[in-house]
Amino acid sequence: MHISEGVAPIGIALAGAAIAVPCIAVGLRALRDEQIPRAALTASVLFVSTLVIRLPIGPSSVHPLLGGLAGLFLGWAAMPVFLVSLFLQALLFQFGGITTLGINTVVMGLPAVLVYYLFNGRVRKAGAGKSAFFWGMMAGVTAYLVSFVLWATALILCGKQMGPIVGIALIPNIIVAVAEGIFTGFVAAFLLRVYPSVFELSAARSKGGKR
Amino acid sequence: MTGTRRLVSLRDIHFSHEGGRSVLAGASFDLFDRQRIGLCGHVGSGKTTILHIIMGLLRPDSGIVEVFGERREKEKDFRDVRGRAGLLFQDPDDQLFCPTVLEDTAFGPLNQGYSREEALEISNSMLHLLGLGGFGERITHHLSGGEKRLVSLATVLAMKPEVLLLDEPFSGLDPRSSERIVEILAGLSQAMIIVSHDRSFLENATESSLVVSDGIISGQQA
Amino acid sequence: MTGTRRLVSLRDIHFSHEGGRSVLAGASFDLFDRQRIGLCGHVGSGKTTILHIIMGLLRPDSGIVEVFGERREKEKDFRDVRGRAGLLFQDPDDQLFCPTVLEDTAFGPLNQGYSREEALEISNSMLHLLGLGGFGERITHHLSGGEKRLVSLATVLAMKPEVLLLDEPFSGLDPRSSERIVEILAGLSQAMIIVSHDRSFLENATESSLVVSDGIISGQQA
Amino acid sequence: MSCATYYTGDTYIHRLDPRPKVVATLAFSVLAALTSHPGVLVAGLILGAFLVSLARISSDALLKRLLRLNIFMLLLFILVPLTFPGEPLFMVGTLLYSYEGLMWSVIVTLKANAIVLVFAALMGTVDPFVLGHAFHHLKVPEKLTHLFMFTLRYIDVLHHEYMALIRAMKTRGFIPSMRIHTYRSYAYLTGMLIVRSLERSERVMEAMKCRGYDGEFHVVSHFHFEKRDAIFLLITSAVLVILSVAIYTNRGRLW
Repeated sequence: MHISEGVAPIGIALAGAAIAVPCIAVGLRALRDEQIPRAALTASVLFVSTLVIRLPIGPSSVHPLLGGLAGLFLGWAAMPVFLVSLFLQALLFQFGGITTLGINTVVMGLPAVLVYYLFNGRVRKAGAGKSAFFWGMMAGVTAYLVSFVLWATALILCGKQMGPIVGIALIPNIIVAVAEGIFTGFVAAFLLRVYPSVFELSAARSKGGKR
Repeated sequence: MTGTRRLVSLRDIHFSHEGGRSVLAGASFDLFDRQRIGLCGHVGSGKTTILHIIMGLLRPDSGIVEVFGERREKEKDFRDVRGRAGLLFQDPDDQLFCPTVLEDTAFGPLNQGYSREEALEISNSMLHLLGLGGFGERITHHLSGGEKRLVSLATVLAMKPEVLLLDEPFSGLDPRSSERIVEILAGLSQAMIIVSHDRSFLENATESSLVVSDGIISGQQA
Repeated sequence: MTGTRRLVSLRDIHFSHEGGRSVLAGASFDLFDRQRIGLCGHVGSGKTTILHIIMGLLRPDSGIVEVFGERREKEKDFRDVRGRAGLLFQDPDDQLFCPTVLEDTAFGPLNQGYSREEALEISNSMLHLLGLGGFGERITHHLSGGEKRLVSLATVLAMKPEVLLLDEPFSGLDPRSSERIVEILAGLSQAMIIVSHDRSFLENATESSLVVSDGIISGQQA
Repeated sequence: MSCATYYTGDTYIHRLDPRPKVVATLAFSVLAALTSHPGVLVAGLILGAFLVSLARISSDALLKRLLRLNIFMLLLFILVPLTFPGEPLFMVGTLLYSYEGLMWSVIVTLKANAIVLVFAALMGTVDPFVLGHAFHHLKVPEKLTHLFMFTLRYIDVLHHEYMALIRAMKTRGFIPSMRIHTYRSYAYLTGMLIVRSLERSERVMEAMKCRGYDGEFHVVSHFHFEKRDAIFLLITSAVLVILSVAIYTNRGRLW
């Protein structure tokens, strides 16, 4: 989900960047130097998975966005991680774009941060099994839908005439949100069983955040 | 012991890597029903490549690949092969990806169309057969190297393959685990190709062995 | 050839993994000046663990670690060790984390306090020494497996270590690359510990080899 | 992952110092986002096409990307004029297709294509790692630069791990379909990759420590600002100034 290059007038592009920059700064501050390899490896996984995995929906298929998943264990670090990931997508594949980088980082990153505060604790307490899946799913659906709302808002701010595009996108995106949720639920359940400490990483991070 | 049905037949296979380095240059060989063949050769000689060509994971530049009596060329032709031949990868970490041993073993049967209950039952009985009875709920990622190798073998056998392709099943294992695997293999009825750079184990586990070198397969031995 | 200065001494080391699985149970051994020792053993026997304990990347549950004549216990004690002992990791992708070969080779010397010019000069001459003269500007992740291993070795040697700890330096390499590494190692003057599950290469590269099994180190051979 | 960027060439554009290229791309993008003047945007498009041809970028790969971009633009052309108030060009059922809406879509399309062409010609011709170095010299926050470099370094490694696992899944008869089994399997695959990369990050940190890492990361690369870079900077600045003046003097006018 991204705003295409060229769509955002300069005011909206700058507003997007103005929101993104302080959030990215908070994310970077939370990241201690020795945690950079960890954040980067996570960014690489998210980057590769979003590009290569296609979840089948009916006759078609979609790429997962993984905003909810990233949020669950990255917290504020999700902001710089998505900035890097989106910049690479623009650079290597021309998804999104340079003028809309700020907006797109906000669209993807802020819901991830939100999900961290809403669901990280719940997933940690869930214990392996059905409830881990449930809270993971909630994280996936929530992040996806909030991203959609931010995307739609940004698009309409770019021009009221974009309304119909948002309208057309609404129903498919609700379906995709469910797919994203199921996928995120399974990943969360997997991680909680195999490597539960992953959900503690970012707690450790904010504790030792100040250098 | 060798049967008369030809399961695998490679004819004049040429294969080079993307970079252009030639690996196979006219390799040919046959595997018959109930036959157990060992393939040995150095690292990089193309042993693994041969197994991957049989499974359709790599396409040869030229040559004929026949599996289960039919010529296989396109991705679609190999779907049937993959349901009927089992490949054990060299590194169990490339093969195992589910949280628990039971789920990993059930993955193949689920792909073959069994229901979840049936698949879990097949897995359980396969784990028992390999002496991994209590392993079902163990977290795969936390197993030791030898245990992972055994579980990989279980995931392959759970699909009841007609042919087994085993890539370095003994490498790096302690003697006990290696012997355990030789024992298990001896108890199976399938035809198999075992790739290894360790001739002594190959001789224990197979009837004849071939050498892969300079891009060809040679030297059938009794 | 063996000198009299004791570089590394482990005494009665016990170590278990987080999960509780015991790996080392009373392992002891010494490395003297100019000595070249091979450690062999099966996957999971604890060979890598021993190297990581010497470097202070893992702390033993009990036992005494002495490196360069001093007892090492805390993180701080090992800073000095890491500047003077060079560890070659099993997977070059763990070791080569910089974008270009030259940067990766210069990383160590820069941390040792050399200026940028000096560090680059050290790196360049080290690359030349290993026959990697033109490699400086190459992007690390585009290298082949054998090239990556050689570059990893260059990054370690660039720090002019007094002791080399090599973890499976031959694994996964074709015979030519392995021989190249044996040759390079033969030309070095440092004491070294080489870990490998492949006895034949170990015998080429070391004077004596020890076996790690059941948590202890045994069987000094001539 | 063998991503198709265009940095492998050896043209005048490729040889330029990456720093002025980054700055020029940013300045141009802001300028293009700033204006709605079709004349200026057409000039920008021509500039982009000129740079792309100077860099001899393979037209196949570039066209594929432009196509993807313009499919979205096509959607704009179909939908936007139907709701944009203005003079009707023609009717679609009861809806009117407005001239103003059409013009708006034209402008957005011109903007997008101009920016993408310049971006491809200037940023796409820098090796991404070199770009990381350029960021360092352009005073991008250090942690962000390192995050960028490390991410880039491990994308290929992760992609290989993914390929190995997906290949094993295939050999065990996995064919993706609209079943919960498919979702679960892909999720496990992703989960496994996450676990393995977290473990790898520990090993990378250990390797860094072994080589004396003490919290500081030294960047070695150095760029040489040469005469051709000065000429490039001069010409680009001139073009950007001319475009700015054109934008300023033509405010509110269409041509």
